[in-house]
This record gives sequence, structure tokens and C-alpha cells, in this order.
Amino acid sequence: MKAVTETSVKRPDLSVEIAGIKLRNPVMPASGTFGYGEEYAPFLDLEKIGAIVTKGLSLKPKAGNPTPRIAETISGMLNAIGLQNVGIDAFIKHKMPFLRTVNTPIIANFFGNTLEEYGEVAKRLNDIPELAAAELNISCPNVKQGGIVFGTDPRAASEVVALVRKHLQKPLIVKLTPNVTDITVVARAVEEAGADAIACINTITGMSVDIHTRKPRLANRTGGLSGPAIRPIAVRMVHQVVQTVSVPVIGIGGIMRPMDALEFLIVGATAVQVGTANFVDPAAMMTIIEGIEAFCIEEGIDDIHQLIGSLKF
Amino acid sequence: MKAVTETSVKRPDLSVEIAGIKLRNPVMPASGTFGYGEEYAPFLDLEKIGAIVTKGLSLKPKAGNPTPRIAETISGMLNAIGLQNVGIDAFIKHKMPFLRTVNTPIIANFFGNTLEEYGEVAKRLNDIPELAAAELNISCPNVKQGGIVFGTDPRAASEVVALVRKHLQKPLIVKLTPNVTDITVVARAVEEAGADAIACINTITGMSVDIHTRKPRLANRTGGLSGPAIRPIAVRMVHQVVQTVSVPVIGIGGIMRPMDALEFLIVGATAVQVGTANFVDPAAMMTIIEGIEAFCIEEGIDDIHQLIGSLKF
Amino acid sequence: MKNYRTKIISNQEISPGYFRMKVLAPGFDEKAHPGQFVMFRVQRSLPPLLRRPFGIFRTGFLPADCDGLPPIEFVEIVYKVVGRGTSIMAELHEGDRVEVLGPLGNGFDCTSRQGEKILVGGGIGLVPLYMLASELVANGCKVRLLMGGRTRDDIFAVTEFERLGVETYISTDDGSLGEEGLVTRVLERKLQKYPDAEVFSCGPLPMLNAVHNICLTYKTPLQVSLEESMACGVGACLGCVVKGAGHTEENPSYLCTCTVGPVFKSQYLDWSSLQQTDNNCGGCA
Amino acid sequence: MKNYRTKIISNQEISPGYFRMKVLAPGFDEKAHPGQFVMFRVQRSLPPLLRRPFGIFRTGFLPADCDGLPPIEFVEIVYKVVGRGTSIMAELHEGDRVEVLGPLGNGFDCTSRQGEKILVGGGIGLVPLYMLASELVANGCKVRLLMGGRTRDDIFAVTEFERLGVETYISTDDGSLGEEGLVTRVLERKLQKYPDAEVFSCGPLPMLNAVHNICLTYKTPLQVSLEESMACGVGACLGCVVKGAGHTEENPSYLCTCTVGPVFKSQYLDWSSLQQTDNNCGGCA
Ligand SMILES: Cc1cc2nc3c(=O)[nH]c(=O)nc-3n(C[C@H](O)[C@H](O)[C@H](O)COP(=O)(O)OP(=O)(O)OC[C@H]3O[C@@H](n4cnc5c(N)ncnc54)[C@H](O)[C@@H]3O)c2cc1C
Ligand SMILES: Cc1cc2nc3c(=O)[nH]c(=O)nc-3n(C[C@H](O)[C@H](O)[C@H](O)COP(=O)(O)OP(=O)(O)OC[C@H]3O[C@@H](n4cnc5c(N)ncnc54)[C@H](O)[C@@H]3O)c2cc1C
Ligand SMILES: Cc1cc2nc3c(=O)[nH]c(=O)nc-3n(C[C@H](O)[C@H](O)[C@H](O)COP(=O)(O)O)c2cc1C
Ligand SMILES: Cc1cc2nc3c(=O)[nH]c(=O)nc-3n(C[C@H](O)[C@H](O)[C@H](O)COP(=O)(O)O)c2cc1C
Ligand code: FES
Ligand code: FES
Repeated sequence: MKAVTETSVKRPDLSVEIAGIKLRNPVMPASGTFGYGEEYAPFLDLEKIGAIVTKGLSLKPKAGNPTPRIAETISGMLNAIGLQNVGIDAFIKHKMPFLRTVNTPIIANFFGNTLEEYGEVAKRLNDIPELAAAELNISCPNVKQGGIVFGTDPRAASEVVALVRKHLQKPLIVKLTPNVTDITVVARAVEEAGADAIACINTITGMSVDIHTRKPRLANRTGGLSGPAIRPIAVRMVHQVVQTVSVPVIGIGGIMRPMDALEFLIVGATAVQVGTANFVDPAAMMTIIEGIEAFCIEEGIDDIHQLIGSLKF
Repeated sequence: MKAVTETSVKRPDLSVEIAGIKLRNPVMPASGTFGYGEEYAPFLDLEKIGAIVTKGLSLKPKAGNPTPRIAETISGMLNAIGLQNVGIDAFIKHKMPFLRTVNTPIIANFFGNTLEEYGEVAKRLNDIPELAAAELNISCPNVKQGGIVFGTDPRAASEVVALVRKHLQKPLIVKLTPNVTDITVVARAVEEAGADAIACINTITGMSVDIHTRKPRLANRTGGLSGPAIRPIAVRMVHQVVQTVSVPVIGIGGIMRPMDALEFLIVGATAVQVGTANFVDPAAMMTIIEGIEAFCIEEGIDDIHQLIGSLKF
Repeated sequence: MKNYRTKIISNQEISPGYFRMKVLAPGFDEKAHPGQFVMFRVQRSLPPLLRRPFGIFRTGFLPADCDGLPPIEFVEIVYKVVGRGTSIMAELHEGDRVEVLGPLGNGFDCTSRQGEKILVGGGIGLVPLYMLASELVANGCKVRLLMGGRTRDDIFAVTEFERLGVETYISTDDGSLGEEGLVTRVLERKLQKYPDAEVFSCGPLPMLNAVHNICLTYKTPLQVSLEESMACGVGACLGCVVKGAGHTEENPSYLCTCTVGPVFKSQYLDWSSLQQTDNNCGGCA
Repeated sequence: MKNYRTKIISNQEISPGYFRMKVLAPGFDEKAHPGQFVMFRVQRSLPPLLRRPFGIFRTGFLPADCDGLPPIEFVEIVYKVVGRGTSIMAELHEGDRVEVLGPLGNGFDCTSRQGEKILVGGGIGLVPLYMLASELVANGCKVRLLMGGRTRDDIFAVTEFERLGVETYISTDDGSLGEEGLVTRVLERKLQKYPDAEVFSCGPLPMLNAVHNICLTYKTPLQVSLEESMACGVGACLGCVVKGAGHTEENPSYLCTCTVGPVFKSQYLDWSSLQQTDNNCGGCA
């Protein structure tokens, strides 16, 4: 990474807008890999990243799954945390006081166990003035409809987005699951139902077995695969979604290095989220931001928008 | 790997039956990664592997896609060969004479560009007496139905399997695509339509971009992701399919080492196919077979069926 | 806590399969407490993807390389080669670049100066007990260390513990060093003799469980250091939880091993679930 | 052809960014033909996943380690560090275990003993020309080698070629060694002088393309060695194809670079598609 000195080169403008929120740069953490922000404050300057995205919140606190909850795979990891979180009340009471002091847009990721619950959480999020936007995780089983995941059925996805849209007075980002036949169908459905932006992808369901105990390596049997292993799949899906919708898209999946983030931006993502990489290097996002900047300078790009969607065929 | 001497230990019985064909062991190549068998004859004894699976055959020769057709990703590779193959006639004329001399079951992988073509190829395969079985690749775009992939639509999948079943007088293995929301739905559909066995998974669609040229690294833009990166996804899908159908399942996806093959067997695959690993080590299947045998001996297993489906919860 | 992008000072095999590694870490010493751990990044390239957690064996200073320079501050870990990550670590050399995140977690509470202090370590579980022992000795406590292992290869650092003034008792399953049998048998004898003792333990789960049961019987306070698979080490991923005492399905209590632990007072843990856990992590924290 | 699970004999930097590696390979010499290549497996662990193709620079024998033992047979490659795999290779040492699959592919046809032989190599494209030159010399042909590079760093093995009795002509883009300018300018001059010459070439695609055009003009027979991304190297994956002369959408002709090539007679190739190919492989075969 080249050092960039103000005097020698003009710094490229990295700022982007997602769902009406202005971000100083297009790099933010992926939900569930950055806690509630405070956990990583010792390791990087939270006022240098584009936004802070919280762990997924639900109406009531959620305990999550039994352990083992994580297992490493080749170039990836499986997790079955089970959406453990403090719940919206404790979030407001215990987590917001810190977040309020940080001059960076806060995005609350959230979910519900039922359609109604999604609506309820959306309403409660309106009570938090400092919240810049909400990110709706539709990769959750629909308890009432026999556990089928909301986000795998365009109709259910559309329904939950419409309901949330009705209740939420904040910009709405909808986060898609990759475990679908055609992600463009779901993307179109949630855009029509009122999503201001689309984030993709969430984890891909996977499984790993310990051949000696002959047990699944996760207590939950299956879990979500994240990390570099899934990046080519994520890039493909972001490419497809960008071609389909007109709202901005946030690219997620296996971003570890600046060049990985650049791949997503080039196929048309307006911003990116960094997940598993935070565990590997708590300052990963800083390296990625600096690397994007250095790349822009090398390529003579003075506004990141010249890069976004610049894929050639 | 421990050396196994006849005198010291009884060799475990590794033989399995798939769709009525008896295999000496459960390890065979994945279609498209082993040419027509002859390519790998200098590197391993073709009479030591469970079966030989050919490159996908079509009615007419097929040229495939422009290059670059392959790109390496982290722990995986993308390919967009585009099903280049010599066609069924040249296969019979130029490839069968060699294959006929090998005392190992031959499985012909095949596909069509239309429903009718699938039927035609199936008929032609009947003309090859030495063919032990046929493996139907339904991960191909349905030219007539606007390019939607047969295998992603349970109805189309069922239709093509039923038609092939009608024409084919050989055991029929159906190979599923992982690019679906719920692989069990397709698995059930093809079982009901007459599949004697199910093979899964084919490659997962992915994409990779060269950030300097800003072009996709494959001329075809997207390609199929294979190799270790996809293994957790493949294990999960094989697990799901095994729970759903009663025909035998062949596990495929990222198998490089004996322990990888064992994972698939433990979740319930009756056999496995080795793909990308052949490129990395042309004798990979030998190592895998020896490793499975050594594992059985260590664990006191005298028949591989004690291992198959022995997953504990 | 901080991510040290740093270098290896030394990396030596001290017993078959056990290595000690010193890593340059300015400022580490004054921040570290006994029982804390670090997240170690083996190398910049994959695999492994995730960092690996290791207990802090000790921190300290080496003489400066040259007059006028400050002494060289290090953090030392002891690790057992069990899998891919630790195998790669065993191949590292002085001067190799590594990253160490730490000190992390809540360590042992050694504020009580009363009574005998009995430390029970099994195998690699000896690691966090060294700093603990030295702090307890510094506090003026009488410290006894019961070291257990499968064979004599699993017993290390005996002289170092003794140099602190700790009384050591060794037992091995095969009798190849010290007394033959389980370390827990020694513990029972000691507790009969010192009814007002406080126990600190780290080791494989079956051992910890036995220690817990013995301490229950003798009504002895116990602190244990636990091990769970970890991705982040800082409370962000929620991968490393254990069930707290009073955990129920309706009113669940999951505690992060990385932030609430790795050291827990035994009464705050749900021991019935720990017994079931299939945590085949081998070693300890 | 065979997969040699073998060891490195030596691995040296011969020019900035260029390395020569000798690998133990009994039986290789008598099988290898000029222009063939090997698939090299960098290491047993990932990454990289796939093997990397390298032209055979030469094969040969070193004196036995001890009287009574057979001489040590080796295959030698020369590689340029361009990415992840070659960077790892540059770190390998004598004695490190590697796997080499080969010899693979169809090499140069050097059966014609008539006329002058002009070899044109650009950068790493010099590699397969060494064995070719020594075979041509052995056949009694007069061999001239035109070596091109961006700077003098890209020119290597000059003395070795000269020792074969080859006349060498060096040109570099920046004039830092030999003549300033493109190697193709030298080729034109030579063809004017030797109208009945046969040309053999390996190098970056723009260079090959220029060589092809010049040879067309002078009606000189040309063989070129091409490079395509390869997964298997044995004709199984069909990843490495190039379009043959007469290729059309309706009547396509795709030739495997790994089995039909890497050396092609230029008239059998579809040069218009080659020009478009975005094969940024840097070097050559
Ligand atoms: C808080 C804490 C402190 C520890 N302190 C020490 C110590 O001082 N010395 C020491 O030798 N070991 C210690 N361990 C265990 C050590 O982290 C594992 O042995 C190491 O991660 C194995 O890595 P590997 O790549 O070699 O093994 P792998 O190939 O990854 O796996 C081998 C075995 O190690 C277990 N394992 C893998 N990853 C982890 C993980 N992140 N956490 C726990 N277990 C894991 C696996 O379940 C498996 O059984 C500690 C663990 C924790 C949680
Ligand atoms: C038949 C043949 C013979 C060759 N002979 C030589 C030789 O003698 N000396 C030499 O230095 N190089 C040779 N090459 C090129 C060499 O294979 C690549 O430079 C090498 O694979 C790059 O590996 P990497 O991991 O360092 O680069 P990567 O990080 O993989 O990529 C860096 C660059 O190398 C290209 N590349 C990557 N993989 C391949 C591949 N499998 N085939 C071709 N290009 C690739 C990429 O397109 C990229 O531009 C030959 C290639 C072929 C096909
Ligand atoms: C431990 C862990 C917890 C996660 N929790 C959530 C969550 O609460 N809500 C959510 O929408 N996504 C969650 N995710 C998914 C990530 O936000 C992200 O979509 C995914 O990990 C892919 O990105 P990566 O490859 O960069 O990690 C979680 C991922 C991990 C690894
Ligand atoms: C180069 C290449 C070509 C392939 N061609 C075919 C094919 O013709 N027919 C088919 O059914 N599958 C084809 N496949 C898919 C493989 O058979 C296999 O399902 C997939 O690669 C996953 O296995 P792996 O991870 O072990 O490679 C191909 C895969 C590769 C890498
Ligand atoms: S390891 Fe991530 S929360 Fe404890
Ligand atoms: S490299 Fe596989 S066919 Fe040529």
C-alpha cells in the first residue's frame, strides 16, 4: 500500500450514497461479525469506516443455538450462532449510548420470527433517532409457514418487506439469502415492495462432519458458510442483482483484501460489507479502505463512482 | 497411509452397488474432469477405480465457449468449458474402443440442448452394450424454455428424466445442480420420474473479475465453481438428498483427500466422484481409495456399508 | 488489548509435541493478567483462515540487543501440535512475522489472599497456571500445583514452577513420571488436608468436571479456565458461548468464553451442559 | 509422461525476477522433446489449487553423489515470478518436495534439416528454445537466436545458447542490452538475408502475432509455442483450447494447447481470434 500524502496527490472521493445515507467511503462491517461496534473500537477508528452495521436484532433477546457454533472449513467458516442477540430494548439501553458517540452512520440489522414480529421491530427502530437506516435480514425461517425461509420465497419476501416498509420511517436495506435458484426474482420482489437498497449475500448453507466422531461439526448440523470460499458465488449474485434492480446494491461475501472489495465495486456494488475478515484481522476494513484509495490513485480515478459498475465485457 | 498387507489384516470390503451396477469401490471420477478415461491411463490403473465417468456427451459434437475458460479462485476453480465434446458418434467410434478394453464399469454422462435431444442421446446410448449406466446432466439450459436450466425447475427436471427413462435401457443416474433453493424438491421429482440413483452436486455458478482489466476472468463472464471451496455446501446438499430419497446418492464436490470422501460417505452417499482433484493430482483417486481402506481398517470396519450413512447426532 | 503485528523471538520444542514461542510485544506485560489469552494469526496467507486462541504462559523482558535500547518485552505461549494451525506454527522461526491479538478475556480472580492455593493443571492446561502461580506467590500465598498428564511428555515447565516457590505434585496416567493415576486423586488428598483451600484449574473437560465435583463435595471455591471454538476472541461473533448456571430453554444464559471467560467461577457455569459438550479441543485455556 | 513425486535439486535467481529450478527426474531425459512442458505442483497444501505449466528448459545429468550410483537425472525449468504460485516457487529450496507431471504436449517439429533455423524468443519465451536449439544443432543445422526483452533483465542464458554454437542477437525495448528496439525488426533483416529459413518462436502474443505476419510476408514456415490457462495439462479439462484455422461458429475447431500444442505450425491457427484473446499470461511456453 502506497502512503498517500495530501500534498503529492489529490485524494480520490470515496463517498457514496446508499438509500439516502451519505457514507464517507463504501466499506462497512457485515452484520454479526462486528458485534455492536464497541467490540472493535480498540482496534480501528470507527469514524473512518463507511457505516456501522449491528448484529441482527429481534424483538426479544434471543439465546441462539447450542455449541459448537463455529467450524473452520477450507478458506471459509461455518457458523450456526442462531441469531443470538440482546433484543431491541437492551440494544437501545446498553448499546446505543456508545454508538451515539460515534460520528458514523449506524445501521441496525434486524429480523423477526414471524411476519408480525418483523413489523414490531421495525416500529421500535423508529424510536432511535440516531439510527441512519435499518437492514432487514430475510434469511430467517418463517415460523408460521413451517419454517421456510422468508427470503427464499419471492412472495413471502415481498410481504415482509412491504410490511416493514409500512412501519419503518427510516431508509430500508434488504439483505438477501443466496440459497435460492434465482436471486434476481427475489431482488425484483423486494425492490418492488419498497427496499431502498439491497445487500447480498448472506451465508450459504453448508455442513461439515468430523470423520472420527462421525458427528456434524456444528451442534446445529448445518450452518452458514462465509469467507473467501464463497466470494466467486457472491460476485456472481451481486452482478446479477445489479443488472436487475435500480436501487443501490451492497456487495458482501468473502471480502478479505482491497482487491476483493474492488471486484464487487467493479461489477456494480455501490458499497461493500466485510464479515469474516474482521475476525482474521480486526483492522481489515482499514486496510481495505486504504487499498481502495491507493488503487484509485494508481488508476487515476478521482471519484469512486468512476469505478462502480465499470465492468467491461 | 498405512501399508496394508494381506496377511496382517483382512481388507475391508469396499464394494458398493449403484443403480444395479456393482462397483469394486465407491470412488469414480466426476464428469468433465477425466476426459474419456484414456487421458489418465498413464497415471493410474483404471481397473482400480470404482467406475469411469465420461465427459458429458451430446447428440452432435459441441464446440464449447471461447477462452479463457478457466480461472483459479481461492480454494476453487471456475470453468466455463461450455460442454465441449466429441458427440455421441465420435465417442462410439473413437473413445469406446479403448474403454472397452478396461475392466471397469463405464458410465456415460450426457445432456441435450432440448428435451427431444436428451431423448435422442438416451436412445443412442442403448447401442453401446459395454456401457454400465448413463448419467444425465440436467444442469443445462433449456433452449426452448428461454434458457432456464432444466435442473432448477422440478417440473422440467421431472419431464426430462421421465423422457430419458422411457428411452434408456440402462441404469439411470441423474446429476443435480446445486443452484436451487431446495435441492430436495428436485431430488424427489427426479426419483419419482425414474432415476435409479442421484449424483450431486454439479458446479455452483460463480464469477471473478480481473480488477486491472475490469473484465470477467472467464470469456463467458460466469462459470461453475468447483473444488474444496464448495465442499461444505455439497456435503449439506448430499445430506439433505439422502434424507429425502431412497435411491442411492453419489456425493460430489471438492473431494481432494480421503477424509473428504469419508465425510460424504458418512452423511450417506453410497459412492463419491472426484473432480477438480484429478487436475491437481492425476492419481488422487488412488490415494483416496487407499485412504478409505486404511480408515476402515483403523476403525475396525470390514464392510464400507457400516460407514455409509453412519452420521451421528 | 491490541493487535500486535510483530515477530517471533524464539520457538522451541520443549517436550515431544509441545512448543514454547516468545513473541515481541512491547507494552504487553503491564496489561496482561493471569488466565488471559491471545488470538494468534499463524500467517498472512490461507489456510488457516481463522486465528487460534492460546493462553498466555507468561510475559517478560529480555536484555536489550544493545546498550541504550530498552529491554525486549515479550509474551510467551506454550502450544501443543494438534492440527493444521499448530503444525504450521511448529515450523515458524525466529524473525518470522506473526500477529498476536491480546491480552483478551477475563483471567483468574486472585484477590483473595486467604488459605492455601491449589492449582490443578492437565496437559496443555498448565499454561495459564504459570502466571497465576507467580501472582499468587507475589501476593504471599502458599501455592501447590498438581500437574497431570497422560505420559511424562505432557508435563513441562516443572523447574520454572518450582523456581517460583511452588510445591509441585506430578501424576501421569501411565506412571511414566510422578505418581501413577489421575491428578484428581491427588486433589482429594490435598483438600482433606487443607479444607480452607481455593482451587484453580485448567485442563481437559472430563478433568475439570471431576475437579468441579470434588470441590463441590469439599465446598471449596473453584475457578476454571474453559476452551471453546473461537472465531473473533473479542465478543463479536458469539461463537464461543457456554451455558451459565440456571440456563433454561425459556430463560437462556449463554456466556462468551472469550469475554466473560475463559476463567469462570465454577458456580456460575451450567455443568450438566458442559458434560455433554463434545468439545474435542484436546487441550485447555 | 508421469507424475514425478520428487525433490528440488537447486533453485536460483538468474536475473531479477527470473529463476532456474532443477528437479530430480529419473527417466525424464529420454522422453522429453523440445517444446514440451510440465505441470508443476508448487506444494501439497493450498493455495494455489491448480498446478502451473512451465516449458522444459532442458534435461540432463549431474555427477552421481557417490561412486557406484547412477548419475543424477534432472529436468530444468526457468520461470518468471508473476503471481502467487511463482512467488511460492521462488521461496523453495534444495530438498523441498514437489510434483512434476511431464513431459507433456507436442513440441517442435525439427525433422527438417534444410535451410537456416531462426529462433525468436521474447522474455520467458526463451525457455523452450534451448532444447530446440540443441536438437537443431545436433541435427547439423545452422541456428540463429533472436532474443528480445523489455530490458536486459529479460535476457538470460546467453552463454548457454552460445556454448551450443548458436549465433545470438539481442534486442531490448530500452536498449539496455544489445540493439534497441523490437526483436521482430531483427527478424525481418534476417529473413531478407535467409529467404529459405524456418522460424520457431515463443513469447508474448503480440510478438508472436508480429512474427506470424512477417513470416506470412516472407512465406517462411513458422512454428509457435502458445500459452493458455491450463487446469489438467493432459487434454481432460478442455480449458486450454485455441481456435484452429478455419474455425467458424457453425463448424468450430478448438485445439487443446496442452495436447495438440503447445507448439503449433502457424498455418493451423486462427490468428484473428488469437489477436483478440485477452491472454495476459505475460510469458510464454
Ligand atoms: C481460550 C483458549 C485458550 C487456549 N490455550 C491454549 C494453549 O495455551 N495452548 C494450546 O496448545 N492450546 C490452547 N488452546 C487450544 C488451541 O486453540 C487449539 O489447540 C488450536 O486452536 C488448534 O488449532 P489447529 O489448527 O492446530 O487445530 P485444528 O486442525 O483446527 O483442529 C484440531 C483440534 O483443535 C480444536 N480447535 C480448532 N480450533 C479451535 C479454536 N479456535 N478453539 C479451540 N479449539 C479449537 C478442534 O476442535 C480440533 O479438535 C486454547 C483454546 C482456547 C479457546
Ligand atoms: C504451456 C505453457 C508453458 C509455460 N512455460 C513457462 C515457462 O517456461 N516459464 C514461465 O515463467 N512461465 C511459463 N508459463 C506461464 C506460467 O504458467 C504462468 O506464469 C504461471 O502459471 C503463473 O502462476 P502464478 O501463480 O505465479 O500466477 P497467478 O497469480 O496465477 O497469475 C498471474 C498471471 O499468470 C497467468 N496464469 C495463471 N495461471 C496460468 C496458467 N495455468 N497458464 C498460463 N498462465 C497462467 C494469469 O493469467 C495471470 O496473468 C507457461 C504457460 C503455459 C501454458
Ligand atoms: C458469525 C457470523 C454471524 C452472522 N450474523 C448475522 C446476522 O446476525 N445477521 C445477518 O444478516 N447476517 C449475519 N451474518 C452474515 C454476514 O453478515 C455476511 O453476510 C456473511 O458472513 C458473508 O460475508 P463474509 O464472507 O464477508 O463473512 C453472520 C455471519 C457470521 C460469520
Ligand atoms: C472442467 C470441468 C468440466 C466439467 N464438465 C462436466 C460435464 O461435462 N458434465 C457434468 O455433469 N459435470 C461437469 N463438471 C462438473 C463436475 O463433474 C463436478 O460435478 C464438479 O466439478 C464438482 O466436483 P469437484 O469439486 O470435485 O470438481 C465439470 C467440472 C469441471 C471442473
Ligand atoms: S470468540 Fe467470538 S464471541 Fe467469543
Ligand atoms: S489443460 Fe486441460 S485440456 Fe488442456
